[in-house]
Amino acid sequence: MTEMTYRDAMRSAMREALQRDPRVFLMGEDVGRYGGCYAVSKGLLDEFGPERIRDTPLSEGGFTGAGIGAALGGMRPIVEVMTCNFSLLSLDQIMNNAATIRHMSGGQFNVPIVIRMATGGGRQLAAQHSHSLEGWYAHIPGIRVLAPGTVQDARSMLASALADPDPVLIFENVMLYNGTADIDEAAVVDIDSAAIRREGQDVSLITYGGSLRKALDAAERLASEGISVEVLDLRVLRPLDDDAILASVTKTRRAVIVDEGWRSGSLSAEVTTRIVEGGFWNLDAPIARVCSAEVPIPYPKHLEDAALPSVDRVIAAVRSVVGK
Amino acid sequence: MTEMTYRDAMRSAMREALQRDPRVFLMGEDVGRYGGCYAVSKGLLDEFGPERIRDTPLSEGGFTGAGIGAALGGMRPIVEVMTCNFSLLSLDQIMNNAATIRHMSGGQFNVPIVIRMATGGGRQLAAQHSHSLEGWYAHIPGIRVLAPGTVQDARSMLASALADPDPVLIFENVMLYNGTADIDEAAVVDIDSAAIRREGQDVSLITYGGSLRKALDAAERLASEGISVEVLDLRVLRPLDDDAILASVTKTRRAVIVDEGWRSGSLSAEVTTRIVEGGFWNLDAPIARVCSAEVPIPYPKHLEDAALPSVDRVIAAVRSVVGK
Amino acid sequence: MTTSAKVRLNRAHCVDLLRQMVRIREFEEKCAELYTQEKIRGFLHLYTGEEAVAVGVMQALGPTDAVVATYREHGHALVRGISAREIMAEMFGKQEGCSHGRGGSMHLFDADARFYGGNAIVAGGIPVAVGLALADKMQGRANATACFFGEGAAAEGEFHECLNLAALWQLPVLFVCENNLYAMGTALERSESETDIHAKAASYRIPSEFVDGMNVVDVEAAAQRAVTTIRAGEGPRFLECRTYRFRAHSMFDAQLYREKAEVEKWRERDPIPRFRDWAMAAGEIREEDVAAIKDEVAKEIAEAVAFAEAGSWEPLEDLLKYVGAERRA
Amino acid sequence: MTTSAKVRLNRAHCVDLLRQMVRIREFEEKCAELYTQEKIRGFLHLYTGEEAVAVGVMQALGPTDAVVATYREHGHALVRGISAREIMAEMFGKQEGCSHGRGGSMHLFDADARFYGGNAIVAGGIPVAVGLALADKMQGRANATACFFGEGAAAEGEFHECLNLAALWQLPVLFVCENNLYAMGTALERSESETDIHAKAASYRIPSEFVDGMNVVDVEAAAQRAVTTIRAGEGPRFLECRTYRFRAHSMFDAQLYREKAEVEKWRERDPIPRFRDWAMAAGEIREEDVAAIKDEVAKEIAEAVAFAEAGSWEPLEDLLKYVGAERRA
Ligand SMILES: Cc1ncc(C[n+]2csc(CCOP(=O)(O)OP(=O)(O)O)c2C)c(N)n1
Ligand SMILES: Cc1ncc(C[n+]2csc(CCOP(=O)(O)OP(=O)(O)O)c2C)c(N)n1
Ligand SMILES: [Mg+2]
Ligand SMILES: [Mg+2]
Repeated sequence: MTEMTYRDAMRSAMREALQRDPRVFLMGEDVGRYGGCYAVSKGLLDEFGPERIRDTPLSEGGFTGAGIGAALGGMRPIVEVMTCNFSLLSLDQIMNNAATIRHMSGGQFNVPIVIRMATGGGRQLAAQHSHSLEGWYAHIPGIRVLAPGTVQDARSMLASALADPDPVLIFENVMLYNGTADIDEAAVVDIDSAAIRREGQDVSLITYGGSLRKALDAAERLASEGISVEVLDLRVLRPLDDDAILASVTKTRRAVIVDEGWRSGSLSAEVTTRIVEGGFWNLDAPIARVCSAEVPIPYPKHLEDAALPSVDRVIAAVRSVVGK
Repeated sequence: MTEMTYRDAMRSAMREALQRDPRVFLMGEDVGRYGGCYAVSKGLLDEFGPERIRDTPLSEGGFTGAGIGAALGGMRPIVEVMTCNFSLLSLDQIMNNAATIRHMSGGQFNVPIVIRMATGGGRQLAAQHSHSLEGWYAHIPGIRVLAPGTVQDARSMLASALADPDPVLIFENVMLYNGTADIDEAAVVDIDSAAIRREGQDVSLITYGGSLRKALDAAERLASEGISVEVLDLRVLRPLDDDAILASVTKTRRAVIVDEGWRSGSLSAEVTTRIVEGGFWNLDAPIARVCSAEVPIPYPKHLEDAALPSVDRVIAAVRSVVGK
Repeated sequence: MTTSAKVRLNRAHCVDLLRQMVRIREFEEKCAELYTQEKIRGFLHLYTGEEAVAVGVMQALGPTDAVVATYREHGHALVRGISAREIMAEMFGKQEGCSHGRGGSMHLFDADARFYGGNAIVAGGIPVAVGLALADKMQGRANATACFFGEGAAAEGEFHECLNLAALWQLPVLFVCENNLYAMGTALERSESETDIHAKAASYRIPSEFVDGMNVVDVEAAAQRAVTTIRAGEGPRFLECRTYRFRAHSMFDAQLYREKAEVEKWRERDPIPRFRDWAMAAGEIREEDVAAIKDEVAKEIAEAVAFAEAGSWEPLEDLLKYVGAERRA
Repeated sequence: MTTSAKVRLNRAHCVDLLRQMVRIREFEEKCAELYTQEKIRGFLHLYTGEEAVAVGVMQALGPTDAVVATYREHGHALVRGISAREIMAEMFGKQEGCSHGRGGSMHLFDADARFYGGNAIVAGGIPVAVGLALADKMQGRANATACFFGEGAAAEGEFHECLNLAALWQLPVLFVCENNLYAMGTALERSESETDIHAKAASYRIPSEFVDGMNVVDVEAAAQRAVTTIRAGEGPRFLECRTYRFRAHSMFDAQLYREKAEVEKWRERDPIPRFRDWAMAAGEIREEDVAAIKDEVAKEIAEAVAFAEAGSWEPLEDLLKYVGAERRA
């Protein structure tokens, strides 16, 4: 086991991929000389050179599409769209090309591209720099969406994503980069299943990415109140691991979903619906959601904190569901 | 009452707006000389001239943003993005500017823009030209999303949208343009509430836009089987009219949602969740969804038909819910 | 007709150029007919009048080069070597089609031909072409990627982002602008403040040429010059081909935006009779060649239609196929 | 320093130009300090070294003109007349701020000043500027809209779409490219195949000028020339100002991408001492003016900080405010 930060785990994963497969290269704004806007790719330029650690101009649509073409041409590109806020400029390429070319070509072509982007609020970056769009991307057939919420997944998901013959999007919550944990660098993880991060009996707390830490903290505090919370980390936002979701709810018969997306139309709605469709239209308690308030994220800390899911809001939601 | 097509109703609404308010103008690709790719704006160029019926180059991001700026500058632009498939290129401007400028400016500025776009499949236009993205847009705080499903709403919603001080998106399902109905050209409609299009007792069929017709046809056929179906037309996808949704389900205690969006993460999930949160976590039957299959829409008719919601699939879903 | 062109104009080659243009013309005339019979559905964009561009440019490409085209790509697909039968079957939506019937007219694909579509998003294929060229360059393959698009696409931001990327990274891309003067109903002068499209390439330091797109020999000559430099590793090249669409934009177009007279004027420059007459006058093509082509093409198309008719519908159970790799399905 | 400039260089004006540049410099030095004290949070992008651009360009604008800027806009906001206190309060996130505290450093707005932000999406403000100019033109107002952006924005597709729209429709836009040679850590030569940004304007038939952005008088002169023609209805103009960012891109930047020596070289061209010394040598500015400016600015900033400190936090109940009109809330 090695202790490292989420940031170093992502970098270590990329370094390993670059060393193992000459077809792999990293492309994006400031991934090279600058070292990545969140310092994730720091040092890789010196190790692999400007061809494989490729700084791009500010052209999200262009270089994302170029990544798609490079994947079609036999490379294994890792495209870094600095943050999901800017990925709206890449969305046409992702939805209309990356996600559809296999289908439109009747299976002749596939697009083995990995697109990484930072997501989430919490750094007081205000209305244009605090989006959580991973749930949105999870609506698109033809792509796989990952949300590593642990340092281990940050280290291990990339290899599985690069091995996937189809497009995989990886959302890295900006509040996780500095977190550390003891991990197994050699571990191999699947990119199909959700994972129980804490066992519990009374209620299933279903979440992912940046909200996982909040859910675990809430579970810890609730344990002291005698409420046994099971924390399920979705890990993979598309396709959702229905079995894991339903297995947990089958046990607890109560569910609270924590999702940093704006409430209406967030992934939490799909998870809720899967539970209802899974036979739980007759629960012991209503399903509750803790999401972001429906407002462009405000700059001041007190308002941003109020807009985003918080440990206190999660605890309140769980209490309401277990009726304590 | 006047009989007209949905297409003519939209045109009549635009003509009236252009006549009434000199600040109103229409801008988009081929809205002028070509007459609109679905002939909606045919004839308006001759009547109002090239300044107010403004053909744009192929620059979705640029002219949508220009519409936002023109709205800030005192105009009342109607921006036509030919189809929602191309609106991905406008999305950054819609989400990061139109939807946020009021907020970022602390309420000093507002963006009275109306953005119209065609949506939906059914014309064998294949994977890049058949998206239904209205549910996606309904996730964005700061905008209002309308889905006129009737000729009357096509005629009357625009005036209310133009009167709104904030951005309003209007999604026109491509399969509706040729539909006709007797309507009241002078009617004024709200853009806040859902509408019951058919009263019923046994189950609530909740839908909007292009699926409304299918829902009504299904209800008609089910009536002959003795199943009384209530059809609720959402009309406004953001904000959702929770009261109307819950009132209907309170009566029927059963719900089926029909939504042309791809199933996972479609608006149907949010509607389902609202019902559950509204106290219906203990229903007489599970809530069912009829959505598009999770596949880029295929070109051949038999596969496209199988991918999109159909009257038969709606009927089957209702039967399963009422247990008949 | 210019003879300055550095093109080996022997009889075989002239006959081939004419045959390719006639194939496209006749194939699409049949498509139009089949569209009215509702055998072909959805959008159908015909290339009629522009054949010299695809035929001329393709002469410069080898089997390992790549092609990215638009929704107006039947001609490109045919000349690139995708069989008429597979293309026709695709337009019928049959699983024997070149895209297994999933794509239709706007999404012709073929792995063997390195034909990457068939893209229905204007300018949407340009980044893909840049990426294909990047892959070739990074893997040390001396291939070129030909990227076709209309003049309307030049207004899209991605067009500019991609010219910059290709020039900045010196990628082997041949940008081919099929300037037919209209983007649906929008005339060039209403879509571009600078109507010399090739001039835009200069602002990215991309050498460009402007050629008469109604002259197949000029197009071929220019394409050969461009591809030679591209293969030599000199970076991207830009070719603007002035041409004209004789028919409507698609089958839903009333053509309110242009005068019949304008269309007639351009029809006088029809690239097919123009080249045929020139080549016959030059003694390169004989009457019997023309007759032979007519027969061959008629046979090929009749056979293609029969193949498409005989084709099968993909079973409904396969609906969710081709969304992801099988093991992922 | 050139004197060719057609600028009325009397004492009052020289003193004002110096004062404005000093105000920005001192204000931002204080911001950096307050950032380390965590009074200001989020991203903070300083304009240090580039002051001559905003100060010079703003001289050409009148009260009814409009301004669209980027996330590096403190200087533009100050010169445009938004009070230092309201800007500082905004950076503190207090409701007395010019954007009610909702926007912070990257989103300064002011209706009276027709200051439309403060946009944190690179090139995201350019379409808005084009639209503001369209509105002015359609309503027959002889206003100009000044649109500021960095050279990095020139790689974005929207930059190109908007230059074309403005030229095509002959809109009253003054495009001002603040070319500080870097986009975060990406040097111009690694982001553009053609590094003469103003040359790109030519491909849209937009007249452009290239000026020394470290020379406030040159910038003002060029801006005056451009705005005069814009008001005359001659369409858009493009100004490239070569300048340099003395400080990091934002407070999170280790500046691994450039040499200290390069920064030092540029610091020797610091627009403030350069203009001050020139104006003093020319007898336009006196010692006492410089001293007076120093005192005034110090007072203004101290007062601004005090105002921000004394400001209040918006109540939590207001969280959902400003999402839509009240009646819609
Ligand atoms: C991004 C996008 N916007 C709009 C359309 C609708 N559309 C299809 S073809 C076309 C005109 C394109 O003109 P041009 O690029 O000149 O190609 P041409 O059709 O003339 O060959 C338009 C507007 C589209 N398919 N994609
Ligand atoms: C669309 C988009 N992509 C990326 C970013 C991240 N980013 C912020 S500033 C910047 C560099 C911009 O450089 P330039 O336009 O030259 O302006 P400067 O910062 O030098 O003033 C980048 C990449 C962003 N804000 N928006
Ligand atoms: Mg064209
Ligand atoms: Mg810069």
